[in-house]
Amino acid sequence: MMRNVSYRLMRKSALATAVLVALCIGASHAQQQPASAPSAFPGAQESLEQTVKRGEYLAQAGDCVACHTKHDGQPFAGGFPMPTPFGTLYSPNITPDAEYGIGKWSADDFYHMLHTGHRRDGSFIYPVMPFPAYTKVTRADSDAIFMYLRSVKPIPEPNRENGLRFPYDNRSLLLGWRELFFHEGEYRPDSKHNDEWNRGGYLVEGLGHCGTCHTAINKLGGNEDRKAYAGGLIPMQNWYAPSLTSNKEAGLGEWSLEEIVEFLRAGASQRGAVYGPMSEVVHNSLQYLSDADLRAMAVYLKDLPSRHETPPPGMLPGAAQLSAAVLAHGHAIYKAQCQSCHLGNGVGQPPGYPPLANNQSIEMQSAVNPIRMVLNGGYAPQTETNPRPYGMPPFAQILSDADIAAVVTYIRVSWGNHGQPVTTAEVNTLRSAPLLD
Amino acid sequence: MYNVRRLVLAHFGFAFGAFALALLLGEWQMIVRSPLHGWLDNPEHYYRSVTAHGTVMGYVFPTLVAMGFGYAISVVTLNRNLVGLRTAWIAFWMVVVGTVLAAVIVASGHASVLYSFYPPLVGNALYYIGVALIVVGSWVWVALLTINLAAWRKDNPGKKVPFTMYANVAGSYLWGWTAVGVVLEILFQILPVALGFKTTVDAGLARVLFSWTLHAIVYFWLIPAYIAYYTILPRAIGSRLYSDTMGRLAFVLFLVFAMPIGIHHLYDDPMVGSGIKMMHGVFTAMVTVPTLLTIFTIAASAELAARQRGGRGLLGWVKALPWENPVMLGVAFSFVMLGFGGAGGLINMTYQTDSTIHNTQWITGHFHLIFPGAIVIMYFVIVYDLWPALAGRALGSLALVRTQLWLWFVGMMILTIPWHIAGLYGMPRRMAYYDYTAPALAPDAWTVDASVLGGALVVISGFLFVYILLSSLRRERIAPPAYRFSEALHESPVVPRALNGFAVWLALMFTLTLVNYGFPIWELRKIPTTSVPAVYVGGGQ
Amino acid sequence: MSTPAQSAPTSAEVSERIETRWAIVMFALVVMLLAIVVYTGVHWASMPPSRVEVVDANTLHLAGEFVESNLGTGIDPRGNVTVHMVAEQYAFHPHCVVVPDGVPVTFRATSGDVVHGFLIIGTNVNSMLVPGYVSTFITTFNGVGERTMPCHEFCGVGHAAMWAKVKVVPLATFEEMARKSGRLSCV
Amino acid sequence: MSTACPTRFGMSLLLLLLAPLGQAAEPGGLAKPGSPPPDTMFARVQGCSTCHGSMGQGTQDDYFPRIASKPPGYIFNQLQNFREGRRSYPPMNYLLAYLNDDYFHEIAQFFADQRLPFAQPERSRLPPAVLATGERLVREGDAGRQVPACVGCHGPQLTGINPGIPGLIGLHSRYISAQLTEWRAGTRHANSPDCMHEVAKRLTEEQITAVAGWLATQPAPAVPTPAAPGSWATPLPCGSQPR
Amino acid sequence: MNDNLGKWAVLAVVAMMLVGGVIGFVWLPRVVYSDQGFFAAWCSALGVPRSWAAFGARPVAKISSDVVITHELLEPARPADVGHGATLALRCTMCHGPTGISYANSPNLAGQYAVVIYKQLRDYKSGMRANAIMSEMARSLSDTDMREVADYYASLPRPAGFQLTGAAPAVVKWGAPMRNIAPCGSCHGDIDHTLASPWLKGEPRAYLRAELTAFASDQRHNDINAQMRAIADRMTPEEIDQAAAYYAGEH
Repeated sequence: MMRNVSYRLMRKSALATAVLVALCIGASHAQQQPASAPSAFPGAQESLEQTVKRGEYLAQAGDCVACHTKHDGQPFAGGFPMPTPFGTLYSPNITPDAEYGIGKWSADDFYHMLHTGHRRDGSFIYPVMPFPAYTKVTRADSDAIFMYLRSVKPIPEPNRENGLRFPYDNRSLLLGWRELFFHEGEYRPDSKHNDEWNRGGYLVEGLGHCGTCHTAINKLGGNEDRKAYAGGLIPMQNWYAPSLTSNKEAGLGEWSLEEIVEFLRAGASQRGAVYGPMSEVVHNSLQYLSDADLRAMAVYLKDLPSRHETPPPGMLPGAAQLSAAVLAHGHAIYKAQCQSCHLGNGVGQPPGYPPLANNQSIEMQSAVNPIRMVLNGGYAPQTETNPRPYGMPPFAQILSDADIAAVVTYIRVSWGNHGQPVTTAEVNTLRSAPLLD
Repeated sequence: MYNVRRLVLAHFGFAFGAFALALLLGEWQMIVRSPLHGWLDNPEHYYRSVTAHGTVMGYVFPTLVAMGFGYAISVVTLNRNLVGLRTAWIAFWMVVVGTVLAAVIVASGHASVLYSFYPPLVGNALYYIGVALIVVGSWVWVALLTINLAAWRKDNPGKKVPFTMYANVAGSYLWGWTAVGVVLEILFQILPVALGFKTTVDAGLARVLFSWTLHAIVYFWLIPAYIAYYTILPRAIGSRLYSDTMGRLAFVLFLVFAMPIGIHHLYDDPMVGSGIKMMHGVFTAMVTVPTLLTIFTIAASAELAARQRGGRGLLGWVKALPWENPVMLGVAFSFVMLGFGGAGGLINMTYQTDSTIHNTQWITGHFHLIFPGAIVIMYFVIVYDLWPALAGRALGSLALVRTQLWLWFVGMMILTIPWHIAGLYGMPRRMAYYDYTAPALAPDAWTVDASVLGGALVVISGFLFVYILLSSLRRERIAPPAYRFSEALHESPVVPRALNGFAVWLALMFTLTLVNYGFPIWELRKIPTTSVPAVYVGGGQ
Repeated sequence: MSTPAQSAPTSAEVSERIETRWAIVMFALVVMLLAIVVYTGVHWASMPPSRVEVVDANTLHLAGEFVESNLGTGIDPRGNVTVHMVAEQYAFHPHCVVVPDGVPVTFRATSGDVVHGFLIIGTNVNSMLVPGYVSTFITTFNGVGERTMPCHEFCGVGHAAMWAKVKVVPLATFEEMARKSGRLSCV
Repeated sequence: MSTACPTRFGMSLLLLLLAPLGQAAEPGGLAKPGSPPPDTMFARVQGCSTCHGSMGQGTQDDYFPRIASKPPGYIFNQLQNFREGRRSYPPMNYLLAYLNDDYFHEIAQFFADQRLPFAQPERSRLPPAVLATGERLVREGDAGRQVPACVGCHGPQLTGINPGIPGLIGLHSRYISAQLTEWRAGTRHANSPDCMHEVAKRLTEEQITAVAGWLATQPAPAVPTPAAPGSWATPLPCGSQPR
Repeated sequence: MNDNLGKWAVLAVVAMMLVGGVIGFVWLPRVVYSDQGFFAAWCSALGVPRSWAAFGARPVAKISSDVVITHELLEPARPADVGHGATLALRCTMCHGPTGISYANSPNLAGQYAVVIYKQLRDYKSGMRANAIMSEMARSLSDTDMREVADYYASLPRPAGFQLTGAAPAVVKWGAPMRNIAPCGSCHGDIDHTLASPWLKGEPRAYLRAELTAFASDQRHNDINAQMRAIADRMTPEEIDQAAAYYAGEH
């Protein structure tokens, strides 16, 4: 029955959509809904095909497929395991299957879920679903994404029970979490900035849900606004999401707009290549975004206020470890293993072999990423603009903790890099970090 | 009762509270291992229960009764307030805390090692710490009695120490020294492992140390009962203690001989030499002496009473005894059970005969006849006798009291005699379940059923006891009568010096311990290979 | 027995006399007990396992007389029938032993972990098995048949399931079996 | 406090040591990006080098397989299997996660085209009898257990056949037995019909040891490259090899 | 009775000691240790350890495992072990799964006791336990490698949310006393756990059945003092299957 409703909806023209938007504005979000909202975004007047197309585009921007598809599974059929400190969750099936998917959903249901983080039965959604970001999505975009999801192949794939430990298996406990970390409400353009900036903000804060990783996640599993985009360690995955603020040392302060756009679109740039979880984001999501949108995101990111993310002096690993012997050792390893690609002075051969000198990934306070790059290697994601990516081999099986600590330390302090030395212990713990999330 | 009324009440209250719970566990154990009940889905629960039952009945209950009774004796016989009342309360709370600690750990299944510990099995450290606390608390009691006696001596130079107090202090010294063995075992063998400083235990040495405590502890349990024989019965039946000197002798002989005989529990163990075993055997034979002395003295003073009441004939006087008097009844039951138990004991102490029943259900039968049988029934008598003075209330119907004692006696007999028989069939003790369907074992089945019945009677009796005391509290207050113990028939102003002090006997006690335990302990300590990895229990949780 | 006291001194004497008699009876009892022990000790040479022998409980399986292939019944160099057993939570190895009827059998047993008990129902074989020590016990079985052999000391939560069997066979049969293989067991 | 001294000492050493390096880099300290890397497949597959050798010739490691001059179809299938999780080896699954088939074809072709001398075969510790069993299985199979001879598919020279059936030369016994065990357990899959699964299921533990042991001792034939498609008929249908 | 009582008592006790001593250390030893000289017999009576000549060491036909299980066998895992273990364990992932949870009916190793894994690796290497792939894999592992792999797997979380289904079968909760079969749970974790006994919950049914059968048939014999062989060969095929199914959660 719901199906019919939504099909009728689909048959209706954009006008109907607009009316519907208006309705639900009246319904709930009058005060939040900026007057200029519809006009600020594309798609006020479009055909069903266009809506679905736009929905697909937005779904890519939101990278829905990443979590709602398991490795050997059908797109959007769910079942993807998401390990958390509280237990493992499994993403649900969001294909239009009537029994297990969203076949019985209405556009309202979908928007309500995206916007308020409630399941259709009214219970709370676990915040592994980035609804604190998706709540910013406009009704129009939500509907478009819904239309698109309704258009994909329905898969009768049953949803898997979450494996959460007591007491986390009780959804109502999320109330506290929501009070602390969830602020419901669509994105509200900032009149002090132009449309491009606001479009970027809408994508970064909303569908892009960049903050989910790039804002430190605290013990309670929430992002704190005061640390927004200042970077943080991604729990379980053990990769460090670098700062995106305009901070000079750690953030994007020194990046040009072009470099950022190129990095997001191609996955490799003069500044460095993407790796770890970001490969997935570029591969499934960012590479499909329009130049305009990527540029808008870049503009917004460049403008993020610095959170002066320099670690308090006390926190620095003791420079005492930085002995000449270690550096000599590191230098030797570098010559044997790294130099052929990254060159003696660490300038690399970008975009294929990224530079190591003056590279935040190398210098940043957390040494997790450089260590893991050496341990696990990695290929940049294959994208339209980078169809034959270069790759770095894993060294875990041929280099000892001491070797890796030495060479990473060497890289972090050479060629004007001012990173901190790393310890063999750090290297060692990262050996057991999971390779596949 | 001077300044110890509430103290003694507290001791008895907690003691019998714990006792009642442990009683239920005991009966539950009987039921689950009997043919009347299917096999336990988790056998661990059975051993958990056995551990709790044994810990409470072996360490907590008798210790508290002896302590409470001891304080009462001190103030009554020395006729003065207890010195160090506050300390006494601290000691009491140490025992309580220790008990609760141990109980919680055992209940949570982290120390199902039975109250005899059985290293290299090792449970949670807190259990052993709890037990150690109990012992330490009781040591404070030992010290307090000494102090009070000394204080009295100071004020009454050269006077004869009242018989009851003498026996009382003798008992406390016996415990003070005999507890050392188990404390050594806990401190130097088990705790270091339980706390993880060490991972190996010498099971042989541990067993020797435990045997140091294991037998004499029974005499510690026994002493209050014996005191009651000597000093409550004669008064209660309107007689007098037959011979002061004999009585004192009996107690000091316990002091001397109770200790150096523990290894008769290890006759069948491979780590003690036969010569040592023989020495312990010899002294085990000696320890029958004080018991026989007691039987004689008590029988004599009973006869005395009977004949004064017109009893005639060689044994006819027995009929003339005041059987309606619960004390009389209790003592009689106690003697009967002591008699059976003692007879069984002779079999255990002779190591050729021991080997047919060692560690079988027979042993369970034996010590249940002695302790819960002969001894605990006297604890009842003691409490009944002290109650008016303690609670300021008269007891309710004596008929009820007698019923309780009868139930206890009959229950105990039905409980323990079949156990002895099962033992002769070769039924091992401490089995969570037992395959009665096996042709070889089927004949044993009835014995366990019978014991379940006996156990039930015992439980009823135990709760009846509690009920009698509690119900008396609803009666109107009476002025607590001045409590007194019986005096000797021939109240000579002096006794042999040796029997007015403890020096000689303590000296003998230490020497004999040294002679009988010194070598085995020293020898076993220096063998390295016999330390084996601890087996930690409670991994199931 | 005595008539109750009329006047203290006489009664005191009386009681003292009685007490002395009684004392004599008592000591007679004690001496008798000892006599039994000594007599059986000397004339049946029946003593509990009293040779203290130590062994490393951790390495029983590596070498020495308790290594796996030595467990079971065998004829030792002197021609004595010897049974070697290891007790471990919660089983005896071997869990079924063959012994001949009517001739002395020496049991050599020890524990690989905790304290176990070693009892052959209906015989005087009864010994503790303490890890680190070897228990030796000599006995003679009278009458063929099967005897049960429980562990009679609490050895952990599996204790109740720790039972073994002893199969007593006629001497001839036993010798026949022994000729076939070195170590016997009815496993 | 006590660490202050060594710290300062360490720092000064560091400066001393960095001085030359600093010159090696830009005087300003900030190095300007270098020129792009060579636009070759060789440069692109260096991600494989630490385990399979810079050109797939294999390494000293006692486990990782040589991939040079294996049939391109075979290599492609494996790349795909790893990406799709049909084969589980985290480092491989991780490296290939975000690469696409068109690129896999290029990579496969690159390694297939490499012609490099084979390393010395390993010396087996297995008793000759076992090796003999292994050889028999390879050459004749085991009719009793319906195990076809390896040579039936992998070729008389064990060089494999284009495009889908790999050669069995130059592999470590550990690698071979691991793969056979996986085939048998069904943790390694191939396009159905999954013939290796069928075969491995019929092998006993001992046979796996024997085959792996013997194969690992075999030197490369004169012509170590896979035979042309259709050089011989495979005894049973395999999804990875068009018949 | 008089004031000499003390003296008399002491004398009496000394006398008893002498009697006991003479009987225990002189008389009885002459009988019981007739095979020994006077002083030797005296020492025996005292309990000085000595070995009974007749029962010397015998030739060792075969041993089950050369591992000696003690608590010191594996110190608590140092982080370094876990890390190196993780890298070494990469090649175990094909059968034992990337997170130590097998999809191949190989045992799950996630959260298994380190001692257990270490002992099996040692036995594979020494050939006491045979397996086509494991023998190969363990061959080149050094003792340190084995400890590290063991520590790594021990550090992984056990399968999340795994539940045993149904009531435990008799053999798991009671064993079979008259066949000297102890309850599986008394060593393997349901009721209690003993050193070096593997944790069985969630292990694949096929694996458990296969191993029990192998023990029963003596194909597998690396269990110290035949502990598992003795039990397995007394278990009926049904019991073996029930136990396997139960621990696999398929009961």
